[in-house]
Amino acid sequence: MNDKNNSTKPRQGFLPITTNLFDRVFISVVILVAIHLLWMRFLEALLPLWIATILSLVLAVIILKWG
Amino acid sequence: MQSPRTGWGLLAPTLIILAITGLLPFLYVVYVGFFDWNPFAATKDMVFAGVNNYRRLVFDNDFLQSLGRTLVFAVCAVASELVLGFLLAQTLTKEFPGKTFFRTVFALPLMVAPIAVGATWRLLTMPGLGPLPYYLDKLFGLNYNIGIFSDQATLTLVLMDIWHWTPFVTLVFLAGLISLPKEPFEQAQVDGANRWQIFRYLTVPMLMPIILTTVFIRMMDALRIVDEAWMLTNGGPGTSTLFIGIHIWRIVFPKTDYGYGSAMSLLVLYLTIVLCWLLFVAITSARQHEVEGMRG
Amino acid sequence: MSANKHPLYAARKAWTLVPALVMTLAACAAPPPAAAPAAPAAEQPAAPAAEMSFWAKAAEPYKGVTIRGISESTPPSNYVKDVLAPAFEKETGIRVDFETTSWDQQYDKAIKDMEAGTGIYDFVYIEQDIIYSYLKNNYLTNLTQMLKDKPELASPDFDISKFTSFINYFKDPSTGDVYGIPMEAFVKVYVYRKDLFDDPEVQKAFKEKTGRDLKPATTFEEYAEIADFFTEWGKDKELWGTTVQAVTGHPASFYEFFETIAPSFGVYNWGISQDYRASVDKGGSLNGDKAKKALEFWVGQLKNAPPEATKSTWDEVAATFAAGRAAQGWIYGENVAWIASDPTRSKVVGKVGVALPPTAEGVIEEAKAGKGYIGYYDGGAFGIPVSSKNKEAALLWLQYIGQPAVQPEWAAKSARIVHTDTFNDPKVAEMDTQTNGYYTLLREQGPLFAGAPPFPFHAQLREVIAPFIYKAITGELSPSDALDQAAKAADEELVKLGYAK
Amino acid sequence: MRRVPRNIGLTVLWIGVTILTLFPIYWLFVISARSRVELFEPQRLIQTTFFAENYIRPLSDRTFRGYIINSVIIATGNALLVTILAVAATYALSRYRLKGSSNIFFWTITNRMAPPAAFLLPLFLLYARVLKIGDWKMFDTHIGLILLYCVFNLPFAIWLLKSIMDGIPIELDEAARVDGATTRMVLFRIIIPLAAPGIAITAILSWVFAWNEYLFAATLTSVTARTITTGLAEFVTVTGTNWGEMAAVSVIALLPALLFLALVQKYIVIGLTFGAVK
Repeated sequence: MNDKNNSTKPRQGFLPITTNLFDRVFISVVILVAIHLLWMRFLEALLPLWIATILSLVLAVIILKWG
Repeated sequence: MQSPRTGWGLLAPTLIILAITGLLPFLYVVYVGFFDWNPFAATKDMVFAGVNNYRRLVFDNDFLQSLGRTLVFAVCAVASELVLGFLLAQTLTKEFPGKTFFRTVFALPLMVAPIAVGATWRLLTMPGLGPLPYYLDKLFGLNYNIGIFSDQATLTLVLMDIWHWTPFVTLVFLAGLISLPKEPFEQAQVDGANRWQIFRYLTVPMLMPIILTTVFIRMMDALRIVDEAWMLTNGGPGTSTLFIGIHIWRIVFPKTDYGYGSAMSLLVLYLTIVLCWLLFVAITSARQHEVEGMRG
Repeated sequence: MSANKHPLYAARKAWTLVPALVMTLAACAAPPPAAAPAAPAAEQPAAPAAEMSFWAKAAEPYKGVTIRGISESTPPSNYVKDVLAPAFEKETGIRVDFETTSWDQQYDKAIKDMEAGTGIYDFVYIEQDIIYSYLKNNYLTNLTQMLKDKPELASPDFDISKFTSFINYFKDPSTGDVYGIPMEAFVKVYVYRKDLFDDPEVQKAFKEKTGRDLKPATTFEEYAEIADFFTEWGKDKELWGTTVQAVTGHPASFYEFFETIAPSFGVYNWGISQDYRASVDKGGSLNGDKAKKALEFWVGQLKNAPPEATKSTWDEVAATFAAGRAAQGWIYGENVAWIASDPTRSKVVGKVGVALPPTAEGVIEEAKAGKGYIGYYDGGAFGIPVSSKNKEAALLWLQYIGQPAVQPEWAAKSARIVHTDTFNDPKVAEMDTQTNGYYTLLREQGPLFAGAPPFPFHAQLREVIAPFIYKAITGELSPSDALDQAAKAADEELVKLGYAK
Repeated sequence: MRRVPRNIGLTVLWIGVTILTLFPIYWLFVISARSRVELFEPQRLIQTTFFAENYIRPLSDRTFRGYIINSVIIATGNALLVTILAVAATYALSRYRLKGSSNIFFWTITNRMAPPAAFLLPLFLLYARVLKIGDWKMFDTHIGLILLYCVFNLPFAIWLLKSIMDGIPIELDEAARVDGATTRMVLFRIIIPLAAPGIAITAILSWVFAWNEYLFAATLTSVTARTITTGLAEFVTVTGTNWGEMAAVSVIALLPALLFLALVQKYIVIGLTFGAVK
């Protein structure tokens, strides 16, 4: 096997399970959606939605890199 | 190890068909979910609405309640099916007169179309027409009317689902039980373990992957129940059995609120996928556990 | 371990069973060749020779064309499918593929087709209540215009003026042009058990109890009194005082309330005002006193109805009455005929009385003055979607089913009347006697009834209001609260849809 | 010593279970044998009369026989297609180290999860407007439904067959390969024979699911490819649900499935056993 990209290989990061790249993208998307929904329900009256977007994107990067 | 190209080749037709019939409509639904679109509104065109549909959704009590009662229904039904299925599967591992016959007949409900299941149960439970209300009243003096009492209607739906799907769960469990290795059980008996201990420390852990897989496949189907419930209760009495599948149906069909209905569908799909993904992860790690346990 | 010794190797036989099974099945299911001759040929309506040549001549260019239509599976539709379509094909060479399906499916599919402009259907069933939605979206072909534009397609025998007033519902109010050819029409009437009402003993018992003579109710007080009496009297006879079409989860209960009960209490057009407002403080009357009184009355009658009432759509209500389980009730006219005449489906053949529904004070006068109505005039028509690719052939077909020659037989088979002349037909007169005057009532009192209000948002608003009616039925909300909340929700929806400012 | 009475107890228990299982189906049959005037007789559990018209009318109706034939074609076509695709796919997922194969596996399964109502509009557009060649549309064709049913049957089949494939020792493949067998030979000589019971179960369950499907068939067919389950809905009309005929058609629709069940009951558990091991 000559994988060009190592990230598709399963690995153990700070997430409790072994993940590969797809898993981490999937988890990021799930969290992104969840944050937005909860934000709209509970926080949007106080803070605009784009804060949620930035927050979840940051989180996504963290997960993709170190998850 | 063979070349991945052959592997992809074998996989390709499946992926193509699912992409056309699954992914393409999904993308379209995602797209529509961002629009206000009802052909019978004053303006029949699609109007871009950003995340407004979702904003409405998280505050929509009808939707949230519907979600809640679907979850309650699915958990009740699947849990009962698991317990019943397990007990019945246990009995089927033993020999007794007529076993093959019973096992065959038992699988019958699996073969009935969901819409016919709903119709059958409706005939069974319809006040004035069905034997169930009649005999419950005659024998126990019980006023059974699923057109009036919401808890009875929910219970009837759970019973119907149990009737329809317990055979499936039983057969899967039976298959699992048969294929368990004999040695650990014999060893445990030699060691003087009682039945409960054997069940708790041997059977359950060894069956875990199967239990989880069954929960997985059953939850997935129970959460999107439509045909049976539609036929049996129409979501009534009141709105007490208006499961999410029927709720979406109402929004998309008679109300023709395509945008909102699409957003709602997606949110439900999202929740189902997350739930099933958690189960999936649990299954995978349970299997790994098992493999390691065998090796160790 | 070698493959052959695998314990499951023997089970391989299962695999070989599958194709064998499939073949067996296919053999079982296949129809015997040429087993089904065109049975309806014998029932073909006899048309004069001159007309036959018109159909054949006009259809010449469209020979071999297949037109496709969709409708609800009702007796009138099934008659079209089984009798008229084959007859038409025989005369013209135009094939009619007619899909009959359930009520919600036919809506859904026709709307999808017309909205997307796919042109699958060349004619669609238009129920009276949906026509305004279709017209708003320009789904339908203007038939008057088309007949004018293509005189060679106009049958000399087809005449709009021969239709009953029901055809007015399928005209564009502003131009008077026709968009649909009526194929069924009924009114929802008050039915009662004539045998019980005429029974001297029952009459005596009623007189003793109430001090009044037992006769069909004309007011709601009388109706309730009769219902109370029969519920009490029929306790051990499987008989109740009234039917109530009170299924929850299905629009049938919404319709019984808003199309039959509310109007006869004087609440018209669902209580929605001219400028599309529902609640009283905005100018509507959905939660007005009259509406609340009506809902209270109707829900109150549940105690006099058989236990299946809260699971009853229009189907079960008719079945209940046909089974002799109710002394009186409101029944859609298309059911009255079979309840009164078909012994394989009904236990009350010859025992059915038909009358105008009871009304609140002043409502009849308002209806006669054209300011109101006392119940529902229902029915449907066939129209041609703008997206159809075979409009000419479809136009011929619609005229074919609208011609006088086919009407009497069709009316006798499925209890629907759309031509004024059909009332005079001997077959219909005979049915009229059997139903104790349903057809006379339809003919003479028809104008007192009305179709659904001209809303382009019919189904949309119904779905918003209906859950509150369901909750009033189950007792979750009091009638008053239910209507207050319904009015509020209706107002919000109308704003959201963009109809109310 | 206790064994004999206890197992008799099991028989008694199963007699009870069987009665509970069969009663709703029995009642369906009872209703199918009743005329409309007999409907409101809940106290009569034993049906002595038989109102044959409920069966004769739909069976003598050409369109209805057509529905049955359509159902047979579609269910069979779909079951065969799904089985072939699933065998190939699960073999690939099980034997080749494909990038992200567990993700692909999960994705295929998610296709079964969607609440169908909202997806009918895009499917309708797809079938009526996009997938067409000249005048021919995918709408209202057998092939259309055969392909569409893959959406819910393929995930199920892949789920079932994947564990069966995993359960077949890889050493068998490798030994054959050493002897010079090609992929096709491995598949046909080793994998398919060994997985046969599981494959049969997959095919049968797919067939049953396809036979029973209602919503897609109702929306995406019109005249030529309508199936028997959509025919059931035709009995719910304004002039009275024709419960008798509806029940009769339900009974008729149940028969082929029953036949299947009787013929293959032996293999059901064996088939699932394989799948359940891992």
